[in-house]
Formats: sequence, C-alpha cells, structure tokens
Amino acid sequence: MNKEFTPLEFEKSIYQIEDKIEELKNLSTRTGIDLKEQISTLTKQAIEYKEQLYANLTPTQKLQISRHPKRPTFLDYVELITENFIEMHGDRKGTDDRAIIGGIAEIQGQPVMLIGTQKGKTTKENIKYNFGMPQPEGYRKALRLFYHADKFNMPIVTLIDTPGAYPGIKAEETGQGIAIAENLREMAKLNVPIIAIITGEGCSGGALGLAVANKVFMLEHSYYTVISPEGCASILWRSAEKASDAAQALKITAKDLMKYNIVDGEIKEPLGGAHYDHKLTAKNLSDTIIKSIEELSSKDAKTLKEERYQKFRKMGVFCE
Amino acid sequence: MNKEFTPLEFEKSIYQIEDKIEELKNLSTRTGIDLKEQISTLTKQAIEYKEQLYANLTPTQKLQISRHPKRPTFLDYVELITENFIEMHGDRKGTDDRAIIGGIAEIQGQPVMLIGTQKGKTTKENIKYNFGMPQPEGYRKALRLFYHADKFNMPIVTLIDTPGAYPGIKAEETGQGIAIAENLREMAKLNVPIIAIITGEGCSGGALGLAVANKVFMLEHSYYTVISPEGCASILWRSAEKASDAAQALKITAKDLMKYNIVDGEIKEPLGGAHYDHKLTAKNLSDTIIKSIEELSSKDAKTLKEERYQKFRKMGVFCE
Amino acid sequence: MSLKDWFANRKKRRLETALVDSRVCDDELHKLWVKCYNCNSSLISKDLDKNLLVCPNCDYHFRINARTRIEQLLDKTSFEEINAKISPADPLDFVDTENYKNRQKKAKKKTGLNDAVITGFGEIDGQKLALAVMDFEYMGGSMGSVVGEKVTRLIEAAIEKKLPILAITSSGGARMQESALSLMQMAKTSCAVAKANEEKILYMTLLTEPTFGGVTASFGTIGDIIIAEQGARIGFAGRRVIEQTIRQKLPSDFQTAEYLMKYGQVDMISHRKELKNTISNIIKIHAKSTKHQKKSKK
Amino acid sequence: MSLKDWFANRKKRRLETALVDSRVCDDELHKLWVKCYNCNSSLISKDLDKNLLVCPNCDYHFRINARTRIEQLLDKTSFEEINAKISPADPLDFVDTENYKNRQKKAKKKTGLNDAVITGFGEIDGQKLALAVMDFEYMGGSMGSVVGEKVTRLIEAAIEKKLPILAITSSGGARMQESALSLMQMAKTSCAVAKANEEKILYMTLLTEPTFGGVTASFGTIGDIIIAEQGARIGFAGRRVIEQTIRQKLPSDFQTAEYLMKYGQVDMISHRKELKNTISNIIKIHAKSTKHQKKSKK
Ligand SMILES: [Zn+2]
Ligand SMILES: [Zn+2]
Repeated sequence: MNKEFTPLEFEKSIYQIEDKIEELKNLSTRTGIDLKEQISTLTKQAIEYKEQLYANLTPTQKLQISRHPKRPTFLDYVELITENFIEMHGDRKGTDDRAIIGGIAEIQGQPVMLIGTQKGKTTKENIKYNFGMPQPEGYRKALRLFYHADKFNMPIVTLIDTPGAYPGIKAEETGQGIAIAENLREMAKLNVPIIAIITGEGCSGGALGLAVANKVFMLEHSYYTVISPEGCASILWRSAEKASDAAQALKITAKDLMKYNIVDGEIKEPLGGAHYDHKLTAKNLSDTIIKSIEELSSKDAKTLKEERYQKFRKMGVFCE
Repeated sequence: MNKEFTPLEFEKSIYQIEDKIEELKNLSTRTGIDLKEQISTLTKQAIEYKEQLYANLTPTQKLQISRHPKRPTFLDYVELITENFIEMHGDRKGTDDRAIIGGIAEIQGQPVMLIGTQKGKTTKENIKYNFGMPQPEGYRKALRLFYHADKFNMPIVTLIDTPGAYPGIKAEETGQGIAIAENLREMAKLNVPIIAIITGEGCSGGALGLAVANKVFMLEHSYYTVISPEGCASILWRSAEKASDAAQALKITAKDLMKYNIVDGEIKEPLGGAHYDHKLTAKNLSDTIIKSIEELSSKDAKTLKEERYQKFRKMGVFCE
Repeated sequence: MSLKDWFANRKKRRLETALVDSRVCDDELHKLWVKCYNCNSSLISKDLDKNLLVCPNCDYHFRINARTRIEQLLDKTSFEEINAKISPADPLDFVDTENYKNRQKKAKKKTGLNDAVITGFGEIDGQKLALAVMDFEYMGGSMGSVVGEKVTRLIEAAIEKKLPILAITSSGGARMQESALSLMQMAKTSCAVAKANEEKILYMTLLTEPTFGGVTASFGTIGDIIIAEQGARIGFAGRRVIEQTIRQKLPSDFQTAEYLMKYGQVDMISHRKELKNTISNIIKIHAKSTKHQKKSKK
Repeated sequence: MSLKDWFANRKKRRLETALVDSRVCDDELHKLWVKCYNCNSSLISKDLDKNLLVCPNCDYHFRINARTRIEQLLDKTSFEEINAKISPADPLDFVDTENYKNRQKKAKKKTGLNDAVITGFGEIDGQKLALAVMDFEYMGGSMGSVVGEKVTRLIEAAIEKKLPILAITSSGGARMQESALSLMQMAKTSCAVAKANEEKILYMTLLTEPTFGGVTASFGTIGDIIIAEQGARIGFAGRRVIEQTIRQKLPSDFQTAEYLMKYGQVDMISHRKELKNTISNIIKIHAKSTKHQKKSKK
C-alpha cells in the first residue's frame, strides 16, 4: 500500500496487515526461511478483508474517502481523460472564479464542454480554489459555457466535488441564490445532452447548480446531500458531533440515492478509493461519459429536454 | 422669461431685451404714459429675434442647451409621459446602477419598456446618478429589461442623455467594453419594436449601447457623436479650447445626422429649449413614441429585426 | 444550512408568533394588546389587523401566515385552492432528536395545514392568477417533496390555463428530513419555471420575511419580476453560517430587502399596503402587451 | 477618447515602430540590431523575425502589422483577400490640424494599405476560416466606415459559406474624422455578429496590442471565444482618461491581457507561438461538434 497517504481511521487495520506482510518478507530475505506460503495467504486475506471493508463502508467512512486530500481533482481528471482541453476563463462580467473551471475538450475523440468544481491539494491551492466553494460568478461562468455548448451542439459534462456554494458577504451581495437558481432554470432549457457526475462531495444547492442533467452519476465513494452531515447535525441534533448520525439519516450514498431515482448509476472506484489509482478511476469516468453520450446523442433536442424535465419532475415522495 | 435660469452666454441678449420691455412696463405704470405700442413692438421683435437665434444655433450653442442643468431628465419624462411606471431595479448580479433606470409603463395606454440614462440636477443627485455615466452593470440591467420586453412583446423605448459610459477602474474591471458590445449585439436580436431618442447628450459608445433601434430620434437641441467635442479637440487639436471647432467639424446635430441617415427625425423643442417647457417637450416626445410604435407594431418580428439590421448595415460612407 | 439561523433565533420568534397566532385563534385574546417586535410600542390587536399587520408606529411588517396573506391580497372569496390534500410522507424514516412523522403532526396541529404551501387560483382586481403562498409556521416554511410538488403542479396548471403566476415565499430553506429528495425540489420547481418562461407565462415572485436557502436558490429568485416585501430578510446562506465562516459580525441591514435592492437582486420593494396595487398593475400591463402579441400574430 | 493615450504615447511608440518597420522595408537596415522595447537587450533582426517578433530574452511581444500577422498565422499561400479596394471617403470634409484626406494619403503611403483592416479567407492546418486583421499602423487602427464595412462583409460572407470567423483587433478606437458614421460601425459590426450567432457560426476574436475604445466596445469583445495575445493592452477607456477622471495613478498591469483574464473578460491568453495551434484546436473541436449536429438532424 502506498505509504504517502495519511491513513484514515478505518484504513489503519489494513496498514497493520500490510506492515505484517512486509515484516514477513523482510524476515524471509534476512533469514532465508521460505515464508512464501504464509505471505501469499496473508496477502489473500488482506485483499478479502479490504473488499469486505469497502463493500460495507458506513456513510461516514465514505464521507472521509470522498474528502481525502489525495482524491483526484477536476484538473486531474482533465489531464487523464481529455485531449486538447482548452480552458475558457471568466464570466465576461468581471470575475474568473477559480472554484469552477470549464472548457472545451475531446474525450475519446468526442467534443464536449467539460465543467467542474476544483479543489486544491495544498493550503495554497485550496485558497486559490476557495476549497471548491464557488462564488455566484463561478455559476455564471458555468452558465456562459452551457450556452456556448448549446449553441455549438456539444454535450455538457460536469464533474462535481464541492462542500457547497460559498457562504460569504460578497457572495450574498452578488446573488449566490439567484446564480444557482438561474442555472437550475437555464439547464432545463438546454438542447444538448447533459451528464453530471458527483466525483467527491455533492453538497447542497452548490452541487445541484451544475447537476440538472439527463444522466446523474456518482463515484462509488462520493456523497450527495441537501446539507453536509455536520451542518445537519448542528441544526437538528444541536451538536456537530452527531454528524455520524446525520450522515446515516440523510442517506447520502450512491446506492441510497439510486433507490429514489435521484442518481442513475454508481461508477466503480479502485479498491480503497479513487486516490489509490487516479488512472483507473479516470478510465471508469471516461467510459461512463462516452457510453452516456452515445446513448443520448441519438435523441433530438426536444426529447432531451422533455426527458430531463420528466426526470426531475418525478422526484419527490408524498401522500395524496 | 423665467428668471430662475442662469442664462447661457448667447441667451444674454434675450434677457437684455426682456429687461428693457420690463423697464418700459414699469415706466408706463409709474408715469401713466401710454407705452403699449412700443412694448408690443418690442415684444414682437424679441420673439422674432429668439426664433431666428434658435433656428440658427451653432453646434456649440446646442451643446450648451443640451447640457442645461434645468433640462428635463429621464425621471421628469417618466413623470410626464407615463401612467403606472413600475421601476425594475438591478442587474440581478450584484448592482443597481442608478445612471440607467428602467421599467414597465403605459404611454397613452400603450405598454412599453422604458429605459433611460438619468442625470441629476443638484450635486447630490449628480453623485447619485454618476452624472449620467453608466457603469457596465447599468448596461447589463438594461439588457435584462430588453429581454423582459422581448419575452412579453413590449415595445422598447430608450431615452438617452449621457456624456458617455463611465471611464473608471472598476468599469474597466467589470467590462465596460463588453457590456456595451453585448448590448449592441443583443439589441439586434430582439423581436419587438425599439425606439431610441437622444434627449440631451448622445455621447459615444455609452449612448449607442441603448440605441440600436428601429427608429432613432433626436430632440432639437440634443447632440449625438462618437466623442465629446472637448475630447476630440484635446486629441486632434491637442487643446480642449478648440472644442468649438471640434463641435463644428464633428457634425453633431440632428439635422446633420439626418443627412447621413443616422437619425430618423428631429423632435421639436419649445422656443429656447426643453428647459423652458418640460410639459410641451414631453408631449412632443410622447407623440413621437406613440406614432412610431403604431407604425412598427404592424410588422412581425422577422421584419422588425431585418429592418433594424439593414438600417445599421447601410451606415457608413466609403469608396469602392 | 440557513435553517440554522431560524432555529437559533427561535425564542424571540416564538414570542412574536405566539402573540400573532393568539389573535387569530382565540377570541378572548383577540382583544389584547400586542407589542411591536421592532419599536416596542403597544398596539391594539384589531387595529394591527386592520393595518394588514403592519405597525402603525414604525412600519414594521409582522410576519403573516399563508391564509392571512391570501385574504389581504386577493379579491374577496376569489381564492380556489388546489391540491390541498397532498401531504408529506417520510421516505427516509428520518429521526433526529424527534422523528419526522411527529414533527409533521405537530406542525399540522399548529397551522391546520398539510405542509408549508397553499396553492390555487384567485383574482386581483378581477384579474385571474395562479398563486402559491408559503407558510413559515409549518416547519419553518421548509421545502420538501410536498412544497416542490404543489408549486410545480401550480405552474403547470397556470401554463395550461395561460395565467400569470405569483409565488410568495417564506422559508428557512430545504426540508432536511427529506435530504436529497428535498434538494431535488429546487431542480423540479426551477424546471417548471423554465417551462413557464418558454411559454411566455408571466412568473412573479414576492419574497417575504424570511426567505432563505433552497427557496432563494430556486423558484424564489427566478421571477420575471421579483418583489420583496419591505423589511423582509432574504438570503442564500444564513447570517450565522456566514459569521462563522468569515469570523466577523455582519452589518445589521445585511440581507434585508433594502440591502438586496441596493445590490440589484430584486426589482422592487413594496410596502404591504401597496402590494395589491403593484401586482395588479404589473399583471395589467403584461396582459395588455400579450394581447397585442396575439393580435399581431393574426 | 481612448485614442488620446496612443497619441500621447506617440514618441516612444514611433521609435519602436521605426525600428520594426525598418526591418521590413529596407534591406540594408535588415541586418541591423533591434533593441527590445521591454528589456532593452539588443536583438538580431532576423532572429527576432524568426521568433515571430517575440523577444527571445524577455518574451516581449512586439506589435506586428496585418500582413505579418497573416503570414505567421495562416498556412502558407492560403490567404485570399477580399474587398481590398474599399477605401475611405471624407464624408464630413473633416479638418483638424490637418485634413482627413491628407491623413489617409500619409497612412496609405506608410502602410501600403487602403485602410486599417485586411479581410479575406485562409486556412489554418488545412481548416478554412474567414479572417479580419486590423493594422495599427494605419491611423492607429481606428475604425471608420471602411473597417466597419469590410468586417461586416466578411462576417456576412462567412455566414454564407458557413465558415468560422476570426477577427484580430489592434485599434485605438473609433475614427474621429468620421464622427457618428464611425460610431455606427460599432452597431453595424455587432449586428453582423448577431447574425453569425443566430446562424451558429463560430466567431472568435484575438485581441492584440493595443485594442481600445470602439473596437473593444463592439466586435472585439463579443467573440464566442475571446483570445488575448500575451502582454497586449486592452480596454475601453484609455489609461490617461481614467487617470484624469479618478485623479490617481493606475497600477502598471492595468488593462493588460493578464489583468483582463483575472477579471473574467477573456477566455484565454496565448503566447504568439501557441496561437496557431490553439486556434486550430478550437476550430477542430467546433467543426466536429457541428458535424454531429448535422448528422443528428438527418
Ligand atoms: Zn412598531
Ligand atoms: Zn526583451
């Protein structure tokens, strides 16, 4: 296992097993005793243990993986899945919000408009990208790019990983609510296929502002929710320490949300999470995108819009 | 003559004659001498003199009238020509530029979207309205209202009185050039009749940004130009004192511009200028607006757009 | 997250609510004096009612519930409610310190409503319109599946009937107990507004005290015309969340209607007494211009 | 008003222009060394040419004329000029310290051009496009009737031929000697761009040193994609006008391409060496997606 990662709490047992294997190997080398069989058995057991662990993660554990500092960011995916990515900066109104990045590109030869929220991996980067929390101007840039894609018949792909839209004075002054709302409304009018993928955190209206799509996917260890479990806990339980309970109650995983038809599919991550193998994660992402575009491209604009409308129209559970 | 006005230089002779008439009247009252005939003759002569003077104003004199501090402003016209004016504030993006004001209203029972640049009459008002110099956000507010009018089939009327778009740091940062350019382009796409009236100063791109219209009118003593005579003089003559020469050379009056088919008509002002009779000026304005809407309303969207396109398409003089 | 504020501010609010509610429910108390939340002056309850629940002293606009709003705004007896019976489920079996089902029961008992919005058709000065009115008393006006569904159905019905729409908001944000399902109501209602746009149906919103979170970030702020009621507090994130983020106090007028107008986010601010007249005029002007459209299409 | 700057800065500029021009016009001088305007290092003229007139030392991008730009950007011999013969009139009989006719003659002699723009068709990596290239040497690249007419005709022709368009700007603003006629070229060209939009023709602009005033406020900044060349100064109002208005000095990077990108006004900044490749890729991606469109329409 790659030791450059700081292990999450629940990863520690894995590290212990792997350390043990390492020890046996060293012992074998040092002493010449044949420990092949023991090592092989232990390795198998380790994999089984991991598979079981990762198939049964609690929402809180998934939350931790989704926020892992080494998890691939939007720009990592751009690097791994696109050819000729040409970034289109700015809202044309005074701001180039770095928390949302977008541009035209080809994915497996398919032209797309690719837009996503960007997080940093270092403190410096996090400040630059505002921890992946867009300002209203970021949503307006995205809207400009949506219109561009619409005009030139490019499928839109959004990759979402945000703890939410930024809650700040200036954000309120320049209309965080309006910016998100206008995106929701305008995405409904677009004539091209839209594919949204929650790659990490899909938190509240800030995530939804890029996700009124024909197809919505989630990476295996991402989450999607109306409010962060921490925020929910501090309001409903009046204690942020109840975040675990809130995470459970909020039903934030791909499997949960597929039940309510909010999400169309889960994209497999490498064992241990996306941060263990960026390339493989990107490959799965890319294949899902291309498969979806192929499926949607045969439909005309009217159908695409009507299907998108009906998709969201049906969401909700109530008594009548 | 209303003495509350500070006279312009060329108005002084009129004031002198009127003072003389006043003197004669007083003399007659005091002494009992019958001066009726003299007074009547002098009064006639005064009117004749005025008529001749105002029919032959130099561009510089028109410039002065167009900038007269008592000249009616956009909000004066709103008061005088509309019923039910409902102002629509803001660009929905963080700013409500007060230099451009707009809203829905009825003019002689006709629903319109009425938008104009606003100047102040006092120092305090001038600061509030930024001397009628819009920021980019003002043009964006106007564009929002254009779209609203387009959606709900309302004719658009713009009243323009601006020394130009504001040249400032923030204006550059939020895209003064882009904001104006986008208005020019988007006005070309609108499906409703557009009527633009230069009511005072029609200076450079800042004026044009509201004036890509089916019909363009000018008040009799307004001016319309690519650059203020002062600015032109300081560049080409390298002396702002040559503004008079520049005003002459730039051909800035309604009559000049009608020759080049840049302006469709001149709207008559009361003798002495709009500031002598706000009501009468407003009446002339209102009638022109309604006549134009009646003429344009019979045309379908395609025709309106094509005519607007061809109108500007033909502007320009060159050799081939 | 914006609900946080409203919960935090509960005590103050409860007091106020109690006073206002009491006047509505109880004939005995109806004769009582009410204290103005803003200027502290003592007001005769009936006078306050007559004054549309606006303090005659300081112009403070008391928060009002959906029924009262409808009475104040529409022509008498013109309102016809639709979809009144739609009521909330508990799809997530949500339990926090109390379970969602219980919260629903309490809210229903308190308000007589099935959920936080009333929808239907009515008239203003004889002009028909479609109306959605949120009620803050029902679980903080939070938007869950029922609010989303009723607002969406109303918009769809208005498109069908070619009527102008007025959505009156008062909400702390999304209904957390429905999690992502409540989040999706933002998309659902906004998509419905998109349809109204495409059909050129006039869609107006009136933002009233308070409007926050998911409602601000969806059908609340995408009106063709947005009116804010005088003094109403309107925002995306709650005051406390922002204060925690930026670690400083906010100005006292932050997120008021007046503040929002200064920042270009609402078309106009209306005094409660002017509301009916303003909305009536807006509808009239748009109806006239649309009529022209029909004519010119012939 | 933005021309003011450029006039004010003339002396410095003349020096630079003289050096650059000399290399082009005179074989003797062609062997000379050129001093970099930015870093002051002495450069061998031929090397500078080979380096696309970019200082190999400090990356300073020398301003280049329209012919050179076309040579640098298009596939060899692919350019076909149109409307070359359109030349300026003097509709206003404009005389300032010199008459307009004389200014035209001098500019023509200096540049060999009839006015401040060259238009035509060409290819980039074998992909056809319509091209308008402004030339600052002709009366400060000012836009009068000829520039407006040629740009408009080019856009109309591109719509007809369904070709992508690239407008390369370099201009001090409007041609004052044509007053309102020059102002109207802003409207005319922008209306033509509107038509291109409606026909979904890709319209790109490349803003180069310097782009100001009427060109910034019309066809220059309404590209579907706006590229700014590295280091170019771009703005609406001129530096001096702003300094006079606000009565303070401006930061040195004010109105540079980099500044504009920070403020969200251009899609990207390109080094001169990357330009051809970037534009080629943009055209390629859009051509592919438009092709899909045609397919799916069938
Ligand atoms: Zn009070
Ligand atoms: Zn250098």
